[in-house]
This record gives sequence, structure tokens and C-alpha cells, in this order.
Amino acid sequence: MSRRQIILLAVLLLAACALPLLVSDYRVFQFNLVLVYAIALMGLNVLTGYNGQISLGHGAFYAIGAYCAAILMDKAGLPYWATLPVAAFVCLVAGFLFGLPALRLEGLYLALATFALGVSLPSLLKYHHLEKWTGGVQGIVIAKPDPPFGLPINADQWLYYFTLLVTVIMFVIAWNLLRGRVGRALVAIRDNHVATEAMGVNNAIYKSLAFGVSAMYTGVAGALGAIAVQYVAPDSFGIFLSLTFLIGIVIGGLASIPGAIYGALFIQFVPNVADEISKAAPWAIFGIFLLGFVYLMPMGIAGAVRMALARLQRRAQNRQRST
Amino acid sequence: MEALLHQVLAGLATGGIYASLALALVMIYQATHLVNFAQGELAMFATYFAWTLINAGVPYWPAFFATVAFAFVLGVVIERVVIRPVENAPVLAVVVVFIALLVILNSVTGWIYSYTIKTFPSPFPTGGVFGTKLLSPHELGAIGVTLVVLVLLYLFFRFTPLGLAMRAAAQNPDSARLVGIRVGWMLALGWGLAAAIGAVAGMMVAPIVFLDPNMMGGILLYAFAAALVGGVDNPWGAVLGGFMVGVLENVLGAFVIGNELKLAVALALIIGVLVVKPSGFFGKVFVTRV
Amino acid sequence: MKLVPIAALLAAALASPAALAQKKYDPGADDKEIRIGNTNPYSGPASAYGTIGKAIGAYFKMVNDQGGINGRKVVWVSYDDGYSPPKTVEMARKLVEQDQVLILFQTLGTPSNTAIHKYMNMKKVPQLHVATGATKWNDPKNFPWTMGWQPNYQTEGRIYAQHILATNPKAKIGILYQNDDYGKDYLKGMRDGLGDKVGMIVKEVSYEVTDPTVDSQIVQLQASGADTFFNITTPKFAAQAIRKAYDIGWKPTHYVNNVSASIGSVLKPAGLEKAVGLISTQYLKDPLDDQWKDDDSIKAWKAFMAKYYPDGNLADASNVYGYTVAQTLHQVLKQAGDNLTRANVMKQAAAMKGWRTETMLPGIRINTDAGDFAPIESVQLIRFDGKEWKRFGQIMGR
Amino acid sequence: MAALLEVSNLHAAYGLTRVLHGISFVMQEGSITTLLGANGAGKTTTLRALCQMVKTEGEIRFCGARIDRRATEDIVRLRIAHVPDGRGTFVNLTTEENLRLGAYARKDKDRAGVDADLERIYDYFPRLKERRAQQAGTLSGGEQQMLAVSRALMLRPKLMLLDEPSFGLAPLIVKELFGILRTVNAKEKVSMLVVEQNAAMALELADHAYLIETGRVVLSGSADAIRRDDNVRRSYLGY
Repeated sequence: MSRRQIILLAVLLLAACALPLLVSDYRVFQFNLVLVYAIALMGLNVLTGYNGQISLGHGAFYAIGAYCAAILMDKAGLPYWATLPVAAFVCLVAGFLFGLPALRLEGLYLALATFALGVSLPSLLKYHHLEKWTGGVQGIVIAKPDPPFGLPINADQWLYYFTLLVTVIMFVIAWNLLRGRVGRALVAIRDNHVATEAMGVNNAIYKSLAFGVSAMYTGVAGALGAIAVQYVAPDSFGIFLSLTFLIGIVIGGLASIPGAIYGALFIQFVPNVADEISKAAPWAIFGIFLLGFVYLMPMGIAGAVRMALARLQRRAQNRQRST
Repeated sequence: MEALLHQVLAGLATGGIYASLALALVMIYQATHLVNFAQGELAMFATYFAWTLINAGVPYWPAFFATVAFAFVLGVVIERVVIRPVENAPVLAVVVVFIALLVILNSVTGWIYSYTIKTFPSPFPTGGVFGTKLLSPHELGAIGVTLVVLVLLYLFFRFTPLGLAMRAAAQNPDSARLVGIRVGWMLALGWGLAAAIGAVAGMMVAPIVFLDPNMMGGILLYAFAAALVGGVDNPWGAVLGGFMVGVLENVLGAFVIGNELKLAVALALIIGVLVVKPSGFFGKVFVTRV
Repeated sequence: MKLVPIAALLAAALASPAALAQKKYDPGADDKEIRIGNTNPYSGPASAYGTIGKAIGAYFKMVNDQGGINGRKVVWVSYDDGYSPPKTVEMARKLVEQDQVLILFQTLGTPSNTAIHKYMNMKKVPQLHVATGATKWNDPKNFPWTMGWQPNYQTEGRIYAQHILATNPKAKIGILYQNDDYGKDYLKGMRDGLGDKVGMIVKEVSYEVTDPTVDSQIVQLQASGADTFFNITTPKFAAQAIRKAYDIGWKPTHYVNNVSASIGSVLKPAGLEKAVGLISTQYLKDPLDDQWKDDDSIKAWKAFMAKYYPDGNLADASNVYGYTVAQTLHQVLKQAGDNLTRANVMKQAAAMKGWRTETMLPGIRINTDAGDFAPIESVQLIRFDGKEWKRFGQIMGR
Repeated sequence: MAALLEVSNLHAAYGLTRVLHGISFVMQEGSITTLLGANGAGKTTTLRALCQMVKTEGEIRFCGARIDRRATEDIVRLRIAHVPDGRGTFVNLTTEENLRLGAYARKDKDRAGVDADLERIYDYFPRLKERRAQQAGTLSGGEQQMLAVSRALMLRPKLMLLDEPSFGLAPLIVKELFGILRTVNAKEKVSMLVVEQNAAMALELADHAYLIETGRVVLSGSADAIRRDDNVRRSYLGY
């Protein structure tokens, strides 16, 4: 990382820390969700953006993470922070296991398999033999954690800071993972799996691992989301959630770490804007936004930002040369 | 035993629904190598067009063919106007465009026509067939129409130069261009044909499930599964896949695992099959020598 | 000469503290307006219900045109939640914390309302007349800021059970239910109502809202040998079930729940001749029912629709529902007078004695008190004769 | 003989990578001309540029008319047939369907005419006739190359662009193929522009040759003259 980037990041982080002190609690809650979605999108990006395996069902892992947190808090009385590692582990395993058969499936077939997972998970959550834990169609209501150590902030602000901390940790891990050997292997598999196989990269392990890690991220996001919303129910995790995640990474920018954040901002705020514009057909407005973004930035917001920066840099260099 | 037969027949009836939409999916896949998520909503939208005509007093069959023509033009226009600009964008960007189309069509239709269900007429007589009341004449007729469309498609692709050109353009666009095929137009035609087939599917489905803007939402997944089970490049497979999914789902739901999880289990089975046989039951496997 | 203005001044000075004492406001209300918040699914798979929010908005537009409520305009702030509970939470918080509404009214859906239940009560903002028939909204002890409106699903289920026990104690009951909170509430009501006779239920089958048809389920029910059919569905599936049962020659005593008793959106699509003999319950007038053709209240409703909600569907009973529930709130706010605090709105809502409006069926009244947060608790049994819903028996419930 | 194809100052690039830096050459009607050069010299790109399958700058004239701003599909309609690098087989179609596609851009594609052409081509390549109903993807490399040439012939071309026709083929098959090309050139008056790695074979076939290095023409002349050039001999012919 260059010095400039480090400074930029520090400024951003500072801004993120200052945010809850400047805006209303409701906005804090919204930005809390943005962080949650950013983690989820980071997860999907590992799988779909970096590794090229399309998932239309990541909402399922988000749901599993959310239910892990809710059940552990509600039934086992675990504190909220202790549910995150459990949710992470459960989703890692679930993702890895789902990734094993998915290894045999390519492209469309994988898309169908994941789509099927996304569609059928809500009915599994409602399944009457699981009702004891999942609360069936009624879902589970959980309590919002209070700030610890007598901090002079309210619950929303505390939860935001907690989520921010988790987000930063998750992103640092992702950044370390993706820029190194593992990241290169994932991209190489995406771009040419025959060649990587020949080069001795174990595609199968990397691909299922990508599935597991991806599910883990999304699961942690689900747990954080459940704690923020204080409620889980099958209706919260319909197939449109999965599609929303996909929209998020495409609009944000595939295979890009900042892209996950741009995408999260998009999926959090643009539907509200659409609703403001038209009560009659909010989805139509949302659809038009989608088209607009894809047309103007086919490589996502991250791609557009990258291009704009490159242009600025080139211009700066030209100026230097001319003077 | 009789109960089983009844479930199989009911499964064939719903399978016919899946088959007709699966056919449209396969169609567009053949032309563009993409699965169009908005296919169901396009079909729904076209069916509303037919409904409007019929309500305005146009007799059924003229309305039917006018709708097929309308859907064809709509498909071509959408390809030219909406899909064209993202031709060179990553596949997932195109998928997002499909989702955008889906929500726009759904929302606009709901806005124009409201979400209350509407009846859609059937061109077939009422009453029972073959002494059983389990398969209505419309359901049987709809299966027949699907098969007719299938045969027409087969003839078109197999025996007309245009059909051949479309297959060539889908398979190898560069080579197709080199023999003078206007690949862009072939894609648009593919969209048009898929939309037209979708319109037929919509008009056959609507009398069974009733016409509403969310009519195709549930069906799309089944059609998607049917198309893949049958082999996504094979129209015959798609139709057979549709019937298989319909029957499987009903029999599982009624006798094996109950209705609650029938979708999940049916899908798991399908995925299981695909894991073992990745190109579907009837998909072709090509060995290309280099 | 100077005495008069001084007297007037004095009078004013004396009167104003009293007047001020009467005018009390919480956020969302002032001398000029009352802000009412709402969430509704305007997008997504449940968007069919979105028309309720639009009808209510149209109603208050009419009220404002006629001078408002006690001279105040009603500002209707309604957001789309797409029937997704997390979105409902976000929107409810926006309404309460940013838009500063006085109350939330008619938020739609059991899961959505469950998601904000705790929050609203913690914030002490009324969650009034929620658009769901779950029983949990009537819990003034634990949730004094939440109140339902429509008859609850369980009670309705119990009423059908009582009717079956009274008319055909040997019935073999087959049940089709939507696999969600709504279907399961009815199912529970029916089971509770049957009590130790619960064995009369020979088959229960469920469907998912994503299922294209319920044909398979109807065939299963017929095969079970049931002679009585309790049809717990939403309109589209109700119509499919009615038609399919008729088409395959299954002729049970057929009960359909109130939500799906609309002539316009269920019976007509299914075919009126196929719906003959259907039994259900009602508490509102059906706009498509012949017997109300010349009814003043339905005429007034039609005039309202034509002027304020011309896009709305006249065959959709949801629009009568929206109109009627909006009238209820209108009454509550009228009663609240100048004391527009949240506590007083709840107090007034819990102090309706025998109130009714003419779009309700004859005999249906709203009764609430501090311990009873269930406004409409009575329904009328009805049977379809091919043209009209014929009322029979007395008003059931309280 | 008139100039069939005139290329002047042709530039082409793939994205930001420039490949051709101002190529100019002329091809006479009825001739077999070959472009020689090492890997990456820009031979394939030149052929692709002629069909406008890459973005170009500069002038291309065919029969006197400019074609450098026209779409690939329209250039094909001028009866320029391209036998692409990698053969461009439609692997899922049958051999005969592949051939019929070759006639797609012809204006005179009445069924009888096309059928007659098919027979004519089967005379040249009897092996294709045996395999007419077979999936083209299952043909051997040599057969696919013959198929590619045949598909081009179905256009009744004025000009054929052949990209590495000998690539990956056994010497015997190359010989057979080149023999047929010569016959076609002589009998049917089809001009040919051949790109070849195998310079010796290409020079045997061609009557005129251009040598390309890093996107520029560095040498031109009759095939015989080129063959005798010392540099060429050392670098490309290897003796």
C-alpha cells in the first residue's frame, strides 16, 4: 500500500468512527446495516468475483448466520458477541459442504443449485421438526445489546462501533488473503481452470475453500444483521435477498474490496430513493437505477473509480512532464 | 394406486406449465447462452396484452396470434435497446440487467393492471376428458400446444436456413460473422422467439394459475430446473424435464415427504442428478478434437 | 369606552391558559397537522396488499379536502417495506425518529409487525390498528402501545369449528393452509375450536406461496375421504382450490376464510357457479355483492374511489378494508380532540364503545377498553348462493 | 491483371496493444499471395483486419471500393471468404450444416444451386461426404481444416483468406490440401491470400509473397524471388 492509500484509509476510518456522533440514531442504524451488507458482499465477492463461481443463493448463508445468532442468544443465552464465531464456524462448514458437490457443477448448473438453496431455505426454516429452535413461521425476537463498561453512548451507537470493528477485522483478513497466493490462485482458477490444474494448483480444494470462506463472511454478516434488526423470520430471507447481494457485488464492482462497500451503500439506500420517487411502482424505479448503473459503469462503481483515478493520475503526470 | 395415478396426472398438468416456460428459457439460451431471469415476467406481460385485447372484444385466436406477434416484437426491441448496451459487459452485469427487467415489468404491470387476480379464458372446451376429471381439457390442450410449439421449433431450427444461422450464431459468433450471419440480429431474433414462446406459455398458464403480476414468479424456478434437468441446449429435454419435475414434485409431496419440503427435496434430487450427470439427462456432451 | 377591550383582553388572558392546557402535543402533531406513519409492501411478492396503503392515503386526502380532523390536516407518510421485516424495522425507525410521526398505523404483515413490536413499545409510539389478524396484538399488559383491528384469525378458525360441530358432528375435515403465520393461526383456531374432537381432522396439507398451483394438494384432500374442507388460503390459491375441487368432482362442505371471501378477487375468478354453497365469515360489506348495490355506504365508497383513488380496483375488497380502517382512525383522532399525545391516542383507541361505520356489516361493532385491544371481535357467518353472500345465524364472537 | 485488393498504411490494435504499424500491399486478381513472417509479426491480424474483425486505420480497397469501414458481415457479402485461424468449425452442427452455412451470404442461394455446389465440394473432398451427417466437432483436425476450406468455397468467393491452413496437419494431408487449393485457384479463378508459418510450403503454393516483421512489410516480390532471398532462406526456410 502506498502512503497516500494509508492516509486515505485512516481518514475514511476516522470518518466512519465520527459518523454516529454526527447523525441521528436512525441513520446510525442504516449505516450499521451498510456495514453488515458490506461484509456479506465481501463474502459473495470472494466466491463470485474472485473465484468466478456464481451464487444466486447467498441469502441462505446470511440466514443461517442470522439464525445461529438468534437461537444462541434466545435459547442458550449466549452474549451477542459470542455468537459471531459460532455463526462463522457453522457457515464455514455449511459453505464448504455445499461447495463439495458444487465442484462438479459449472456455470448455469451451479447457479441453479445455489438458486435452489436460496429458494428452499425459508421453507426449511419453517419446517415443523425444526420449529423448536427456529420458532417456525413466527421467527425469533432478540434483545438489543447495551453498551458495555458504562460507555456514554446508546445501544445503536454501540452496535455500530461493534459492527465497525468486526467489519474492519473481516476486511483486513480478506485483504491479506486476496492479495496473496490464495487470491492469485482464486483468480487464476476463475480465468483458466485447466491451466491452474496443470500448474499443480488443487482446484477442488481452492474452490470449496472459497465457498466455505465466502459463506463464513456472509454468515457473520447475517449474525450481525440479526442482532441489529433484533428479529429473524423466514420472510426476512427470501430469494430476493440473494438477488440483492448479487446486485450489490455487480454494482459495487466484482473482485474489488472497496466494491463491497459501494455495493452495500447501493443496496441499502437506492431502494429507499426509489420508494421516495414513486409509491405506485417503486420496483420500476429501482430497476431503472439498476440499468443506469450497469450502463454507465459496467465494471461497477469500483471499476469506474479506478478508471477515474487512473485518468487523474495520467493527467497529473502529463502536467508534470509539460512543466 | 389410484391416488398415485391422480397425483401423476396432476403432476403432468403442472409439468406442462413448467415445460412451456422451460422451452422459452432453452430458446433464449440457445440464442444467447444466457438464462433470462426476466423470461417469466415477459410472458406475464404479454399475457396481460392478450387479456386487454380479449377484454376489448377481440376473439380468442386473433388475440392469441396478435399477442405472439407483440411478444416477438417486444423481445426484439428489448434485445436491441436494453441488452445491446451491455453486450460486452461481464456476464453478471447482464444478469443484473435481467433482474432489472424483471422488477420493472413486474412493477409496471402491477401499476397498470393492479395486483388482483384476473381470469384468462381458455380456448378449449370445459368438462372432463377420457372419463377422468383429473386432467381438464385445458390442461391437456396446454400440453398439446406446448408440444406443437416444440415441433414447430424443431422444424424451424432443423430445416430452415434462418434456424441454422441462429444456431451457428449462438455457437460460434466469430465464425458466424465470417460466413456473413448478422449475429446481432440473430440474438435479437432469439429474444423475439423466446418472448413469443413465453407469450404462448403465459396464455396457456394463465387459465390455470390465474393472471396476476406475480404469476410467473414461482414457476420460473421450476422451469429453470426443468430446463437444466433436460439439458439446457435441448428443447425436447426441457419439455420432458418439465413433466419430470411436475410429477416428481407431486409424488414426493403427496406420498413421501409431505408438502412442506417438497420443493427443497425435489431440488436436492435434481441437483444430485446434475452432480452425477452434469449435462442433464438429455443434454449432449461434445468432444471436440483440436 | 375603554372597558370593552380591556374586558376582552382579560377574558382572553383568563381563557388562554385553559385553552393551552387542553392543547397537548407529542411529536407528529401540532395546530396544523397530524403526521401518521405506515409501512406497506408496494413492491415484491406481497404487493397485492399495497393497495390498502394507497386507499388509506386517498381517504385522508379526502378528509383534508373536507377540512381535516378538528381543523388539522392529516399527513400520510407511507413507505415500502417489500414485506421484508428488516426493511420494516428500518422504515419504522425512519418514521419515528426522522419523520417524527405521531403514530404508526396499519403497518402490514405479521412478521413485519413482530419485528417492530418491541421497538414501538420501547419508544412508546402507538402501533395502531395493525393490518394482521394474529392474536398477539391484543396484549395491553405487555404491549400497551400495540393494537390490532380486524377479527383475529384464531377466533375465526374457532367459529368455523363451532359451526362444524353444531351442524355435522361426524364430519371428516380436510384442511389446506398456507405455510406461514397466517395459515398456522387459522389452523390453531380450528384445532382449538374442535377441542377433544380434533380427530375429526383427517388430513392437513400445506402449500407455499411460491407454489404455482395447489392442484396436487386438492387431489390429496379428496383422496383422504374428507367431506368437509377448510380452505385457509390467500385469494389466488383460494380461487384455484375452489375451481379445482369443483372440476374434479369433489363436493365437500366448503369453508373459506374471510381473507379469501371476496367476490371480486376470488369467487368471480374461480367461477361463481363453482362457489355456490361456500361458507365464510365477514365483517365488511363486499363491494361486488349484489345486495349492497344500492347501499348508501358502498355508493359513498364508490364515489370516494372515483374521485380520490381512480387507479384503485373497484372489485378489490382490500380497498373497502382500507377505507373502513381509515374511518376508524379518523374517529379515534376526532375523539382525541386537541389532546394529541401518543398516550391519549392509545387511550381513545381503547375507548370505543359500540362504534361502527356503515361499510361494516350490520351488527358489527367496535368495542375496546383498557384490557381489550381487539377492536373487531365479531363476525357474521355467510353462505354464497351464486350471486350474494347470504348472512345466516347471529353475529358470532363479541 | 487488375488489382483485386489494395491495402495502404493499415494500422490495427487489440485494445491498447498495437499490432499493425502501417502495412501496405497489393494483390492481383487470380493470384495466390502469401504473407510470411514469424509468430506475432501480425499476419493473422492482417487477415482479421481485412474482414474488419479488429479496429483498423488506413485504407483497404477491394475491387477498387473501400471496405475498411464496413461490417464483417457485409464484407463477406462481397465474396471474401475467410478461413480463420483455428478453423472456426461449428462443432455442434453437422458437416453438411457447416457447409450450407458457407453459402449463407450468397445472394443466389437457391436450393438447387447450393446442392450442386455441395456435390462439387464433395468431389474435392470425398471424406467430407462420408461424414456429412456427423457432428463437425467429431471430425479429425485434417477433416476440420478441409471443412473450413470447403465452407469458404461454398461462398463462391472471389477472394479467399486462408489463415495457417497447414497448421497441425500431417505432411501428406497438407500436400493434398494445397493441391486442391491450386486446382481451385486455377479452375474457379479464386484469388487467395495465404498466411503461413510453413514458409517453404507457402512459397511453393503462392505466386507472390510479402514478408512481415513486427507489423510492417519488409520485403515483397514474386514467390521465386523471395525464395531465393538469403535472409528469408536463413530465417524462414531454414537452409
